[in-house]
Amino acid sequence: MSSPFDNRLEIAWCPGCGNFGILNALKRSLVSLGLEPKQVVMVSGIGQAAKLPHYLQAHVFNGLHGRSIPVAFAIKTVNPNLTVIAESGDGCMYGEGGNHLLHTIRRNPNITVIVHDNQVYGLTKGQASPTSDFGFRSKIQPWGNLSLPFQPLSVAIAQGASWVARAFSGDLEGLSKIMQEAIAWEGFSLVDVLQPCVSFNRVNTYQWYQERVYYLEEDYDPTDRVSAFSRSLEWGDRIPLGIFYKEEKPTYQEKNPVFTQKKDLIYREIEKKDIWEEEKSHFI
Amino acid sequence: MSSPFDNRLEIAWCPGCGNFGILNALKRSLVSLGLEPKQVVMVSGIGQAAKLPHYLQAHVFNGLHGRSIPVAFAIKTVNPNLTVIAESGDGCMYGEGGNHLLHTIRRNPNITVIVHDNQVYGLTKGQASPTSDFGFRSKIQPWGNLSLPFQPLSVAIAQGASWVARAFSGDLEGLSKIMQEAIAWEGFSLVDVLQPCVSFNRVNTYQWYQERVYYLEEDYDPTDRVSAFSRSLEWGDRIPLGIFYKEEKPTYQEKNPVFTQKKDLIYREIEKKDIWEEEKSHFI
Amino acid sequence: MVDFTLKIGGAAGQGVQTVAEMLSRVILRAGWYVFSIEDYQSRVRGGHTFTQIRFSDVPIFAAHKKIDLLVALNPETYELHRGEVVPEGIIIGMIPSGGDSASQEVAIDFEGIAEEIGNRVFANVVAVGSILAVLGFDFQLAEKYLETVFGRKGPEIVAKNQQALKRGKEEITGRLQPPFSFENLSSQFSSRYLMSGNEGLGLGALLAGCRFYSAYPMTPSTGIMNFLSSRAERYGIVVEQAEDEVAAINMAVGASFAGARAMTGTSGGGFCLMTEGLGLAAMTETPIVIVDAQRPGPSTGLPTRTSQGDLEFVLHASHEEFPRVVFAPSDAQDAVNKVIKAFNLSEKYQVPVIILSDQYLADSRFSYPDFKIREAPLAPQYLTTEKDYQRYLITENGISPRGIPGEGEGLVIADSDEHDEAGHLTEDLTIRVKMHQKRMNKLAAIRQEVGLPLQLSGKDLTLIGWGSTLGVLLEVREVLHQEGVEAGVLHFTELYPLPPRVGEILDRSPQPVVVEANFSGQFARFLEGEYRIPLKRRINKYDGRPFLVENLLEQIKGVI
Amino acid sequence: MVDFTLKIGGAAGQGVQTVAEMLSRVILRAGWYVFSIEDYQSRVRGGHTFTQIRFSDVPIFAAHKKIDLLVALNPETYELHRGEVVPEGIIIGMIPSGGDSASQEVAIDFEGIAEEIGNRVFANVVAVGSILAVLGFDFQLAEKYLETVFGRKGPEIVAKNQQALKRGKEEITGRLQPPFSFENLSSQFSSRYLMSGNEGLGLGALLAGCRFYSAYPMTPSTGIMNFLSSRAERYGIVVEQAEDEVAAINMAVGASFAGARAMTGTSGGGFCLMTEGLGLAAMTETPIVIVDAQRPGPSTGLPTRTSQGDLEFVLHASHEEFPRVVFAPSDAQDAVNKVIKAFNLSEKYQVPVIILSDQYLADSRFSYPDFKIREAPLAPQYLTTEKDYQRYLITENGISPRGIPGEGEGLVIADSDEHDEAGHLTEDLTIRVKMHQKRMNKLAAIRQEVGLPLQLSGKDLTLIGWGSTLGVLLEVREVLHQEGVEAGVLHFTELYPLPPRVGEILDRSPQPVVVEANFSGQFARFLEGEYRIPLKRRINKYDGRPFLVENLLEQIKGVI
Ligand SMILES: Cc1ncc(C[n+]2csc(CCOP(=O)(O)OP(=O)(O)O)c2C)c(N)n1
Ligand SMILES: Cc1ncc(C[n+]2csc(CCOP(=O)(O)OP(=O)(O)O)c2C)c(N)n1
Ligand code: SF4
Ligand code: SF4
Ligand SMILES: [Mg+2]
Ligand SMILES: [Mg+2]
Repeated sequence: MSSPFDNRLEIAWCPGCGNFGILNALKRSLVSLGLEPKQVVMVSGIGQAAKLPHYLQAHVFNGLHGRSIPVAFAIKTVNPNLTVIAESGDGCMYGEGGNHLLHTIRRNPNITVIVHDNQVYGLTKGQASPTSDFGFRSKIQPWGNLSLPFQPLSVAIAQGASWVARAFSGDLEGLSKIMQEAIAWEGFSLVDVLQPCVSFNRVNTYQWYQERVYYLEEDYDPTDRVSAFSRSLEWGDRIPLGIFYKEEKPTYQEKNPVFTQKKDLIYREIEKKDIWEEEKSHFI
Repeated sequence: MSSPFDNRLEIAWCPGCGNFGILNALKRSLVSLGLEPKQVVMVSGIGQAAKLPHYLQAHVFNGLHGRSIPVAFAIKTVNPNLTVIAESGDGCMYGEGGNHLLHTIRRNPNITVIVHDNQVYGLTKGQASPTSDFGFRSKIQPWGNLSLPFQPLSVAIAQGASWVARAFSGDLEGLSKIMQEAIAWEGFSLVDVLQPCVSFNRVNTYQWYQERVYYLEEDYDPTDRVSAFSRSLEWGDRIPLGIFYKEEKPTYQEKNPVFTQKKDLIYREIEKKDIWEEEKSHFI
Repeated sequence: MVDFTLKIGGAAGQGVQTVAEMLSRVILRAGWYVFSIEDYQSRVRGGHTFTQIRFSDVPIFAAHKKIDLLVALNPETYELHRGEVVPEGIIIGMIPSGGDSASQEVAIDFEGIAEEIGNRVFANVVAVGSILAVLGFDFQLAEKYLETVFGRKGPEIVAKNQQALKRGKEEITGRLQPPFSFENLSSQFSSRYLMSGNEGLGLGALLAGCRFYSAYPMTPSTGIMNFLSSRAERYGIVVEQAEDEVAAINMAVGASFAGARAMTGTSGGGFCLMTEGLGLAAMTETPIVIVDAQRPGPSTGLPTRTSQGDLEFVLHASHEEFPRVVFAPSDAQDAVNKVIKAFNLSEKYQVPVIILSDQYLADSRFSYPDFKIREAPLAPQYLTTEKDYQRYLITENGISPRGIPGEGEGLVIADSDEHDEAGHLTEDLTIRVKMHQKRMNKLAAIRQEVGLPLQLSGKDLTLIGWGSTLGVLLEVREVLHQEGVEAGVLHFTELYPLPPRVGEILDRSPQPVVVEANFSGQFARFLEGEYRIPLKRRINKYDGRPFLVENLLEQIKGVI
Repeated sequence: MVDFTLKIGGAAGQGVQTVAEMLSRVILRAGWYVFSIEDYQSRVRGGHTFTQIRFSDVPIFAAHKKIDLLVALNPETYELHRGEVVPEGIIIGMIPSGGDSASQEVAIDFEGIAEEIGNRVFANVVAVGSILAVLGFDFQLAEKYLETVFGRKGPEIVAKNQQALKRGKEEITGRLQPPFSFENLSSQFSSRYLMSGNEGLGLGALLAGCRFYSAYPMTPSTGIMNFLSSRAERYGIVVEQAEDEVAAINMAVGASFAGARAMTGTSGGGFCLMTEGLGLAAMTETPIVIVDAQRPGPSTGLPTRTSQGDLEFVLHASHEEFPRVVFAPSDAQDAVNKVIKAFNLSEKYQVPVIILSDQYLADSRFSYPDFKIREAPLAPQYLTTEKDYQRYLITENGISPRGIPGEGEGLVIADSDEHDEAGHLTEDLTIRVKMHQKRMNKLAAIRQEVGLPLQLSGKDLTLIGWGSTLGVLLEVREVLHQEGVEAGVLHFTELYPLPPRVGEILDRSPQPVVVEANFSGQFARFLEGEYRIPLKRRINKYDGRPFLVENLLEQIKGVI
């Protein structure tokens, strides 16, 4: 299935990596949403996941490890006409960038954050990531990871994120649907995507996930914060997928008086003649 | 009431500040726990709250804004005999230092984190802090704070913190009790202390808090994570105080094989003669 | 020439700055030139703080050590500063019983009087009344001032304030042989301008077309954010308080990538956290302006004091190499112009520009007979992209035409990794070499746009300085002149890259003495490295206080 | 003298490094000297990666451009590198049908053969078999190696591997007129040592008594953490993966405050995030060692390549001024010694020490006839405190006796603000001045402990370099000598503060040429600034690849 979002850059991921599923689902959802490449800005950090923006047609800001979210927030703020998606790995988003996730949720900008959650640091060759299971072994944790896993969904729900979901890169259909809804959502949306890393994560494999994942029930109510929290804790033999929580709240753009007063894109209004004339009196 | 923790440094807080209550309660709990100054290390960041360690007798590491928790973690790890308390303001702990809070919870070191939560940046003169109410006005937010407040308790519970409480600096008795239990707890404990700032927070005053705070019911069960989460969301007309959540888990020290193998304090074992003799064969 | 210095001291929270603000404004409107400095501690209430206001009938840009009038809002001020008062000087305010100063003293309980009027808040206006009376100023301007400031609070408040003013005046009448009677220099409101360094930096951004300011509060840079916030709604600027400095600079880079002129501001510790983002701006060739408002360190140091200690750090901050521009404005007016020029160079060359401020510049207030805005903001330099747009096209002058997402048909691809012309990450080492050259070569062109240092000749010695020390150097030069010493001044505000010909200028500068507010003479070392000439005579100050005219004079005499 | 270079290339994930590891070890154990470099991309599978192994009967510390034997694990390797093979060279492995190289070629499908044996994993051992056969090495050592490495996996696995080795050998037998027959230089296992730069840095920490290593993974520094983790349980070292670099350095500072020798490691981008913590260590006078493993930037740049581009940054990193030490080891053995010395100076003077590594040093493997550990770890310098202990006591030499919490009766009070002798924050400007002087004055004493650069004379020119370039400079000097040019070498590994007398040494160095792996000659500029002598002849490389002997020779001829 070819799409206007296809491009021809050589993909540097390992054959069989779960990232391919994420790339395909993303392209699919962008097409479904009727978007054109020039309307979409992909912002990423550094890591295997963070290479994704280069593998589709879109504007790209491939910035620093851990720092995609503040960049995405600012781009969306400056040009609300653009569809802005921040995506990167679990190390990038939850480790180095954890603080930005926490605080950007509070602003509720209309951006989507997609996390390739392979529970490992891929690009740096296999260290435990924030979401690695307790006991996960690596070269620098030969005794096994001593930390309990970061809880992306629970934390996002706790912080009052307006839209929170988990998906699985092995289910193209389900993943595309969730992504599509996330991108369409007016406000901050987080999609944590379970993504097998065939090179470094020998624990959380395709099979491991496949044996455990299931979708939240049809009648699950994603507007109840407490039950969303409760379900977000479920992890182990059964791992729920789907939209855990949503709550409509004013977006950053809607809250900021600058945008209610200025109608054009803010960056276009550079030439303010006579600001000095207006300002003078304050300094006399 | 004089105590071995009293010292004579001039206190640079504003008269009437809620910080005094926190200082008094802390000294009281340290005495109640039978601790001596030389057993206690106070670690802080930068801010009004962060000056506290200078106002009592203890070891002090008054480090960088936002960075008290990693320092405290390391001190405790190197010398488990010490009682290590990280304390600082809401801006310090939840703003600049948010990421350290998130990840230190995962390690579960046996330290206590006390946050002077005055819902404002005191030392820098009144900007909104992460916990400021939506709409809070300041010189740099004349239009009112656009972000929803950070949820310290909910986030800590979501991350699986082993002990989480909220207290009020206006209730010396209650605060001391909570602090005492927090410090005695084996594992990571977080105390968010509601603290009026008489100079910059005209919203969340003593009276404002006093009208709203109440203690969790006697029969409240702090071992149920979901109900702890649910209660942690309560904020507005009624604000619960007390121990929201506790769960015993192995501490960092208990998990790290270095400590199960080495019995003395690790820093004391500097002189390893013949390491090179042991190592040589690996390089031949 | 009239040259008068008054110092108002008190505890933090007592209103020293309110008194100073009102007084400066009134004196200014009476046609005088005003220069003031702020000294405060890292606390909110208590302790000790003061403002020192100097006024004159000629322009002045430096502070003196000697005080003509000391206004003590609390007794501690008297204890701490009476030694600085000249013999013919006056002290008023909270004088401990039986003050023993050699000066004329008038004990006044400003707060007591204010309470009599009905509220302690009037104490500041009482003090202003007394001060104006001591100085012999006409009260009309002060009354007018109260009307404009308190007008919207209703006539009653205005009346109370005017009463306070009068009561303050009455405390002086008869109790002091008023040695002063400064008149209004012009009969109507003059058009003198009064501006702090932080206001200048903010105003510069405003005039340059800044549309996005993200920062984390940090003294002494916070005033810039205060200023821009106060103008944000009016002019359509997004001012966002970030969760930390890392976010602040990444937001600014993102905003600029999207097309908005963006700035951030901080102090040294925050700048540390921004260094990675600085490199990001450089690698992605995204324009950005960063203010580093210096204070003494290392680390937290003295958070409310002044320093010129970050020079070498900002010259080399962030790993590896890239072109950058570093400016250090000398005063408020220069700050306005330097920030506009910073935005212009940043936009034109797609490089980060760093503005070095310091607490002395940030908080001091400078007055001007006329305010000269010499720099004009550059029109936006981004183009409307075509389909095959390449963000990092290799061009002859090293500048790749910049597109922004959404303006045109092209895709804008930026990458912090080494990249090809399209912007995609590459490991091709030939492309790497070309891209690195392309970036680095911009420096040569920028060098041509940098202004020369201010040069004033003097055969006996040359005072070399940079940034906020201009005013004191100029005044010291004049004093030396009166004493028969011909001192030249060579003062830099555009520090990096240095413009061509500076070497020659240095070569013909007699007896250079480098004056700077840091321990080891960073600027001297920088010049030594660039031009391989020894600059062994140095005056360094690192106690966190600004250079005062008398002290600097003494130090100069010590090295020549 | 034997001097042989072989290059093994393939896609990431194919096992290039496994082949290289085994081969190096076997050649080493046969009594030869080995030097190898690694070249890899920022990806996990695919793309292209190679290891280049050079061996000789005399010590060698640099890489050549010319290849004697090319081992192609995939066809791309052949395409990319056959041009580098000398005419009398050999190419084996995946040669595209009808290879057209002038060299002798033997097409071998290592993976195909491995599959015949039962599993593709044996392909690497097959390759080793073929290579050893080409070189004419005795197979005993290789068989022994397989036994030790695979022994614990059972005899069957050992047998399979030995079969693979043999099959590899058989592929050569008869198909190539073996031009080589390198013999074992000693009949039994030799005591040659083989060590990578990262292992050297880790081992140095181990020997220095490092008890706490906190870091965030970042190429090319991660190998240090891998090494220390592998030793952590055995020797009782806490190795903690931090959530970010800010946490990493703050943890290290905290650990050191509590009494443990602490280190952290990162690369440029992570070092940026550590700069604030660096200042914290300096202000609190907490010993700490930081490794910055350089790679090309700015920003993310080329994450797996080499550079010497961070020098000026680390010299000035963090705002304001404080004493620091900067070392840049030349090779693995030097790394061990430099890290020990770093810990010692850090502990003695209570200052941060920065070790500049780079990808070339980190990943290269160096061999030694004997391993010299010259530095001995200093005994712990903290004292048992008394009741009235003052952490920042002002002493004559600037060093305040250090206490740690829990050892003694005293309280240890450390502060990032300016502080008094007790450690409490102060705004007293007189104390500030004293404390700043106390800190800065330590630099003079440290300077006396810094080693002189390595000096080798040569009347025609002087090659000046620092850090990881020592090996190539030494070899180039020898080649020049053979060509009748007398080149001196002046090589620095202890960069800051520079020891006394360097100026004189420079003055008498004929025709200096500064060689470094960055764009603008940072070390040259540093020396120019310190000694005000012009160093205009510079050789700079910034394509991310290490200096190779032949290229550097050519470049030198270009500038002299
Ligand atoms: C400041 C900084 N620290 C560290 C790195 C090194 N680094 C690059 S990618 C990465 C981790 C990648 O893990 P993750 O984000 O989970 O992405 P994945 O490769 O697993 O997709 C790290 C630590 C960096 N580039 N920048
Ligand atoms: C890296 C850095 N950024 C900013 C600052 C400036 N700063 C000092 S205290 C403070 C905020 C204080 O607020 P909070 O932590 O809530 O403490 P409070 O004063 O309210 O007790 C800030 C922003 C700093 N010291 N370091
Ligand atoms: S290392 Fe893991 S995450 Fe990265 S591309 Fe390979 S399989 Fe995917
Ligand atoms: S500013 Fe607020 S928090 Fe700080 S000391 Fe004063 S009242 Fe307390
Ligand atoms: Mg990952
Ligand atoms: Mg606060």
